[in-house]
Amino acid sequence: MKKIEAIIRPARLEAVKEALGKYGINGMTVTHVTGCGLQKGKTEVYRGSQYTIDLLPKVKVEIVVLDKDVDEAINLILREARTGSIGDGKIFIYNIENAIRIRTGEMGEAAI
Amino acid sequence: MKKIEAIIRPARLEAVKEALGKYGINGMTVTHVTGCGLQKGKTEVYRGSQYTIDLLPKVKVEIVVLDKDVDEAINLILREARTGSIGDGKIFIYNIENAIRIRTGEMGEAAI
Amino acid sequence: MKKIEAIIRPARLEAVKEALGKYGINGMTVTHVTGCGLQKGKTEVYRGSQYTIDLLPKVKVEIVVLDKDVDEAINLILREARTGSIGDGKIFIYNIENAIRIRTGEMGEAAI
Amino acid sequence: MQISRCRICLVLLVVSVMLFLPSVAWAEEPAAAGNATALDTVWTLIAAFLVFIMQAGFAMVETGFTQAKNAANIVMKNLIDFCSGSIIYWLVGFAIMFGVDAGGFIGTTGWGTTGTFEHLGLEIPLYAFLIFQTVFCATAATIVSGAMAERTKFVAYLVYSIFISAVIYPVVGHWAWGGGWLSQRGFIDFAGSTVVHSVGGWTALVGAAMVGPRRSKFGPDGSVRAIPGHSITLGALGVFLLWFGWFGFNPGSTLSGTTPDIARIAVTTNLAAAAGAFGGLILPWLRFGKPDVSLTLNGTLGGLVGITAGTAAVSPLGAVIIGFLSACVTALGVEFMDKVLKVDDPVGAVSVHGFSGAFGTIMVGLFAVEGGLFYGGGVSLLITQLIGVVAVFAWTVLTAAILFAIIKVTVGLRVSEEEESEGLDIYEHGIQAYGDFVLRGTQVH
Amino acid sequence: MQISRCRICLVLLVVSVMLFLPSVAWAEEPAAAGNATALDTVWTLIAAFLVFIMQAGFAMVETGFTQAKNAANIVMKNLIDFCSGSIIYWLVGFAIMFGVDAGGFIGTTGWGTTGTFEHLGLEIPLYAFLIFQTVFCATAATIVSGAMAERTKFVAYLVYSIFISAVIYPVVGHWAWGGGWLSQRGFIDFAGSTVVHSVGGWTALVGAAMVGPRRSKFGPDGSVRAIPGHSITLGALGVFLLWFGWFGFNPGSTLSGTTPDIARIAVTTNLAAAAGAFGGLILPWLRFGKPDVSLTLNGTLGGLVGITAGTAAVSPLGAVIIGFLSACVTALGVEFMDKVLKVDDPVGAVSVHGFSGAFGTIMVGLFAVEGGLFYGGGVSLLITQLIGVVAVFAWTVLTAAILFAIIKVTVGLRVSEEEESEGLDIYEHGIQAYGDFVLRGTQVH
Amino acid sequence: MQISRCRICLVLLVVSVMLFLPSVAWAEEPAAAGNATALDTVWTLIAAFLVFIMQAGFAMVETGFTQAKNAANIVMKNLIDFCSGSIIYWLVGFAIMFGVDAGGFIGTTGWGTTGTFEHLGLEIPLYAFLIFQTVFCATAATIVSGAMAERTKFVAYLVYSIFISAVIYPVVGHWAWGGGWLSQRGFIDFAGSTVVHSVGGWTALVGAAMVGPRRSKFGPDGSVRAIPGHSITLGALGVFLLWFGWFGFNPGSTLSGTTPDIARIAVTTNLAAAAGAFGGLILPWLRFGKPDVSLTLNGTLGGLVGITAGTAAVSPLGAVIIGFLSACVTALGVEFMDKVLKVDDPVGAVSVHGFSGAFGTIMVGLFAVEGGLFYGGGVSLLITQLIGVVAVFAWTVLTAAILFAIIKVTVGLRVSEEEESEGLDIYEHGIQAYGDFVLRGTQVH
Ligand SMILES: Nc1ncnc2c1ncn2[C@@H]1O[C@H](COP(=O)(O)OP(=O)(O)O)[C@@H](O)[C@H]1O
Ligand SMILES: Nc1ncnc2c1ncn2[C@@H]1O[C@H](COP(=O)(O)OP(=O)(O)O)[C@@H](O)[C@H]1O
Ligand SMILES: Nc1ncnc2c1ncn2[C@@H]1O[C@H](COP(=O)(O)OP(=O)(O)O)[C@@H](O)[C@H]1O
Repeated sequence: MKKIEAIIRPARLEAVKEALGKYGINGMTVTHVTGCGLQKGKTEVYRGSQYTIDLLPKVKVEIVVLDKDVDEAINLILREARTGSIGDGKIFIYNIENAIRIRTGEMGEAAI
Repeated sequence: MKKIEAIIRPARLEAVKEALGKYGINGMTVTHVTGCGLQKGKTEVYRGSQYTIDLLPKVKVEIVVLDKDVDEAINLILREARTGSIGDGKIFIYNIENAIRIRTGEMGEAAI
Repeated sequence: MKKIEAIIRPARLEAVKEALGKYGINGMTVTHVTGCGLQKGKTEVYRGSQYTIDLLPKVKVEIVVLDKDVDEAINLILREARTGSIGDGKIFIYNIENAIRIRTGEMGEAAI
Repeated sequence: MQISRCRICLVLLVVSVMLFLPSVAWAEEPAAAGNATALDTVWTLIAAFLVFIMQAGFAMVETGFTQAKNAANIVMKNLIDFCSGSIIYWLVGFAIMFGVDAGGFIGTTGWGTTGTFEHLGLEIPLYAFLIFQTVFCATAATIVSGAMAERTKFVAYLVYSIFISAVIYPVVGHWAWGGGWLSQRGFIDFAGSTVVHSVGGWTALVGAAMVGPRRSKFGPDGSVRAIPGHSITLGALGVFLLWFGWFGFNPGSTLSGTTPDIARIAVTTNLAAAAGAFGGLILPWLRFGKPDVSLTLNGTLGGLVGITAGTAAVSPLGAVIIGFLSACVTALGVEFMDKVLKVDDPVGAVSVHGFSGAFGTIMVGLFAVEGGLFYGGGVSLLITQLIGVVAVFAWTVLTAAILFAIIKVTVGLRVSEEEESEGLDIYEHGIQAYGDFVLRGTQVH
Repeated sequence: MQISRCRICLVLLVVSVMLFLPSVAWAEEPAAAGNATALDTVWTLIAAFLVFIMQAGFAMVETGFTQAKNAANIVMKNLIDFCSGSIIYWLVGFAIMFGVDAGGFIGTTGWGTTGTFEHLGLEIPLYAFLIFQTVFCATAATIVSGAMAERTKFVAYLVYSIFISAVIYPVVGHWAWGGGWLSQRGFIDFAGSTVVHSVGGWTALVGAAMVGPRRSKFGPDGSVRAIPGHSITLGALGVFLLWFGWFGFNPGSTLSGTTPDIARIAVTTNLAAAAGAFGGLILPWLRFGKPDVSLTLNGTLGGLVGITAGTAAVSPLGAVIIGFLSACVTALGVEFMDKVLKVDDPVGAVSVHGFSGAFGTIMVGLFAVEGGLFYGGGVSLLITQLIGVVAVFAWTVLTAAILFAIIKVTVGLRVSEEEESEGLDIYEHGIQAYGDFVLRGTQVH
Repeated sequence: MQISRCRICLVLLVVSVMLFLPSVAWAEEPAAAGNATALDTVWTLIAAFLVFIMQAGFAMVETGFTQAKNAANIVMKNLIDFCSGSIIYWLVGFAIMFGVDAGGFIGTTGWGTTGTFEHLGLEIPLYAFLIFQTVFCATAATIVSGAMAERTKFVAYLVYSIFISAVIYPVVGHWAWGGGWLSQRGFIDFAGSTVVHSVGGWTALVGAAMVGPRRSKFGPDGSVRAIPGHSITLGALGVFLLWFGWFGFNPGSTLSGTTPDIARIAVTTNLAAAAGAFGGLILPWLRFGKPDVSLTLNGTLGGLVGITAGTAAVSPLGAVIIGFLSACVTALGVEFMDKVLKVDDPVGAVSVHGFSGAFGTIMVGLFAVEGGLFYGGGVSLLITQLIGVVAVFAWTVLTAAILFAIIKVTVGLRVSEEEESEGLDIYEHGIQAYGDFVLRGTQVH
């Protein structure tokens, strides 16, 4: 089992969710985060004083999938989340030791 | 050291926190997230147009614990977070390589 | 590649970000979380009834770095995030299996 | 000739007087009287408009003091009770309140606000009187939504709002203001501490008790849990709007802009509110160690409710004392509700409107410059005030209990557990009030 | 001697009469008339102030019904259209609307609100009339911002607001209220269902169509997506403020506080709004299964817009019917816009002000107690009302289309895709409206 | 006999005249005069109510322009300063301001607003005058909370608010409006650009300087950091409410609804505000490249403050110019405070009320149609205006400095570093203003 953690643009969330859903991945957890990186923040003036908004709104999508689904999930995310401009985000892959479904207590692959 | 990441119903947070506290686990980090999975979203009508609220509010509880406490912590979470209806959430277990207490610089088990 | 996850005081975020930036680490993802631990919550009275605010606002900073940068990043965070009072937070280190830049599809170290 | 000249003079003079006087005595005199009536009308209407904006004030206080997941539901209830009240009061309530009296108990004529209301001896147009009374009726009705907030079915509330505007409030109004037995007894409730606010407050008490507490309000051991509101800012805005509206509520109750009383009423109203804020500030500060914002806001309203009965009868100093004490009653009332009665009133409506309204009405018996005990007027007024307060309490509790019991067994009073936990907004209206914000979810404390 | 005594008596008497009468006939008669004029002035001014607060109402409704990322931009547009309107109307619009008539089409004198406006026969000061007309003009102007929200360039909107206040609205105003051809024909639009609201509504229709829908509003297959607003609470506050302001809008349009009509107008206004809320409550409830908060709020406004034309001409019952039906028109209009016209109007401005305004104006032909078809008045008034509605529609759509076309090719009408996606606040104003809150980001549904 | 007939005629005539005249001269004449007084009273009261709602406006602007963690504290301060002001002004301030003059400097009679105020020659009831003056006093007091926001102890603010209402403001008020030396000199400050707004503004300046900047406001190198507010929407609502209230502030300062001046005053007020918005829009747009929402809002207020002194004295065109320039003064003032004085004023209170108030007062010397330099009136009025502005500055700065110094060494002026960082709401009041929302935490920029 792997966790795919994708930091994407908020505007692409719906498309990513839909694509994954079509492929059969329905479970995910979504967090509203902010991030910085290569993407330049904006320097704005508020009441005559400059300030920089360098933490830009992103969405973190966490999907725990079976090892066999990792590649396809990544491909789908890459396809749907990409706009080609700086700031499209990252995908990080983590190993997961175990997963448990709280409702049933099922463990491992059955829990996802 | 393991990280237990539990995605639970917001309404169960207090009970989980209390149960863990009684057992001696006081440290945790809580994030307000949304999620989807087997639990059906709601299809509503806003001004005559249908829309689906499929990302439902959940709470992510992250607890870093010593290996020996993992099982008991999971049991407590399972007990308190379970309602038996779809949408109770998941627990994911990750390995942690190191932990550091910022205040003191302590590392490893001492930091938790 | 490692993920450094630092739970810090919101007021220290700017300093941490700046220090990392100076060192050359610009990429990070920031989440507004709440947490509890040794730091005592506040017991307040609202309309004559006591209540406890035990989940205090923290900021979670996630930085994926090359293995070689881990130590320096940790040092910088420790330096900037420390106030010496209880509640300064923790740093957790995770292993990362892979990273992908969505915009380009680059993988591994190139993606960071 | 001299005489005839004299006669001509006389004739000229009479004619000249005749020429002037018509335009003076028959036209001019009415012109001034007409202006006075016009000014009274303008005053009454503007006062009614100010009382109307109290609806916005109630909506903001009630939504601000409750949780974000129920915000749309609460403003919806506030809107709809005003709307159903406006229509029902025009059709039914006004006739019951101001129709020709039957037995000192109820009005019986003028359904649909038609027919003659000559017995009222109104100078201002009937419709000016109607709109002023409509917004008063709606004030009583809307008080209840806050006390029953976060767990009451929308349709149940809709039904309730019809009946309070049709019957419960108009009957009390008839007693005190429509020529009924209380007004005959000399009961003083100038602008409605009891007639409007206590009616709302007691109905709120019955409603909140019968719908039961929010699930997270009391621990299994009966301990009280705080459920803070989602926007103190909007709550404060609501209090300012209510205070603003009260300048219509009290001074407008003269129905006359030509009496200098309106100025003194404005002053007593304002001072009582200010003193009320201090009551709500100081008492909890002493008791709990910090100035409590929500109780200060409640105290301000408590002061306003308390002065409403005696606003035209007491001195500025009396107003300050009544306002301060009424706010203390409100603050203690909030604790009393939580800790003794164990009735869950999220916004303090029962304390503000019920307790402080009754208290303020009784205080008139002490502080009225004419007839008050402290001014040598003896106890007779005080007794009358007590009778009025008790009678209105009895009537309101009785009818409200019947009303909510019927609602309970028919359409049902309370939403499901799941709905309460996830919010009435999404279940009853398919909407989230703050769709773009990340919320803390539904917390159970 | 007796005679001379008599003479002395006479002289004394004449003198005494002279002494009294001057202060009675020459001073006193004007005193009463002066008081009447003063009261009319006070009434008109207070009404104008109430209409002013509708700007806050519009700002709250429009921002509440749209997304958080554009909140600052919308309140900014609401503020600026009032400001540019105030100045331009004073300089140009007032002269076009109320200057000496040319051909029944346009006023031609009094630029800068100077010179004589004696042809108006005003009792109240010209400046009282000006401020009242200014806030009316600004109401028409501000309607448009909601319909074009979340995608229109700020500078484009600024230009638009100048021209509607300078020309589009004043010409229609001249036709109906400034002695133009519609007023000569007996067209009844007492307070501006058509003159104010439809002008705003039709301009909004053209603007929304020409700027195009928000990118996420319609699916590629033409399916309609809901984009819920960011604060139902503020939206509801806005509706209360608008309703409050309408008590200036309608009763104030008498320009006279000395007519008893103002009371009845207040009642018809209030009943229509209340009935409108029920229209917006019940119709969607029946159709979609739940009481829709935003359509109930829209319905309330639809009821108010609908009654505005006939508020002084219809009975309270007529007002209830018009209010209810106007709200149904609003609710159906929202669907019609989305599903048939495919024009994206985030806040329902076209439905509320355009459709319900036209509908309410036509209803006067049926419900006017004097001249309405249902009261035996025949169809002549009805036909006049239809002509007025159509003529205003034609004029407004034409001029608005020209205006927006010119804006489009000059400064440009629409923001960039990136700006729309990330929010106009940050791009156009360098600010976030809710900097301390975690937002859900910019969602595409 | 003829003579006697004549006599009888005369007697009859006299009697008939006597019969009519009493009801004309002694009753009717007072009737019209009484109506005029009644209308003046109604006008003054309604104006006072409108000025009251400015408190809500201030609360919304100040909370909207500051951080969410301090929102409850700010609305609390706004509420409490009005309440303490209402009571203290009634007890002390009114006597100092309007009691019998001593040396042109201070009033000395009428403590507790009792005794005779015959020397004022008021037509309207004393209480109408009192409530109007009370809300003015409270306006001066509440200005300060914004400038000292986010770091001032609640109890310190409470003490401050008592003294400004008891002494600082009433003395200035006495000078200019209570028969003191400035009014004797011909100083024109019709509704209080200087008397009310500058007093508040200069006190705010001293307070903000003495409490020191928010910890995150200036970098170690003195660089200025922006700390954006938490709700532009509420800030904008506040501006609309203030503008609305200003229609009471300026036109109401006639204390008379029977003068046609009120219409012109309403127009100059409105035009200056509109022009002010453009000043706040255009100047920063040119300087920084984008229309700044918060400075546009400030500019609107700056325009209103600026016109307040001359609202009855200048032409509409003069009002537009004064409004526009006052807003530019406000916008430049904000930068001046930040970059030159290094005094942290989170909401721009000093610039809006202090700088623009002084500027507007001086402008009267140029633009007054009677006596202004630009209208051939020479420099004498201008000099008087300058003297007034300087004198009020000196008095206010001096007394405010003493007051805040005493507060500093007794109860303390500033909260702890931890409290400031985590928010005054939770530390001073045990509450979070937005408990259901996920906030961005406490950011240090
Ligand atoms: N090293 C990193 N660790 C964690 N998150 C990162 C890192 N680098 C980038 N991110 C996240 O990815 C987002 C996009 O990255 P950025 O470098 O701006 O653009 P791109 O990925 O297109 O090159 C950032 O806003 C941040 O949330
Ligand atoms: N594969 C997954 N990866 C990450 N989070 C998941 C996954 N599946 C479910 N979740 C989280 O768990 C929550 C509950 O899951 P769901 O499938 O709806 O119910 P249940 O766990 O009771 O079967 C979701 O809302 C989501 O936040
Ligand atoms: N075991 C843990 N697992 C996850 N997060 C923790 C844990 N312990 C502490 N934290 C996070 O670190 C924050 C600070 O911890 P705390 O124990 O209060 O202070 P300190 O780290 O200074 O000893 C907490 O608010 C919480 O967010």
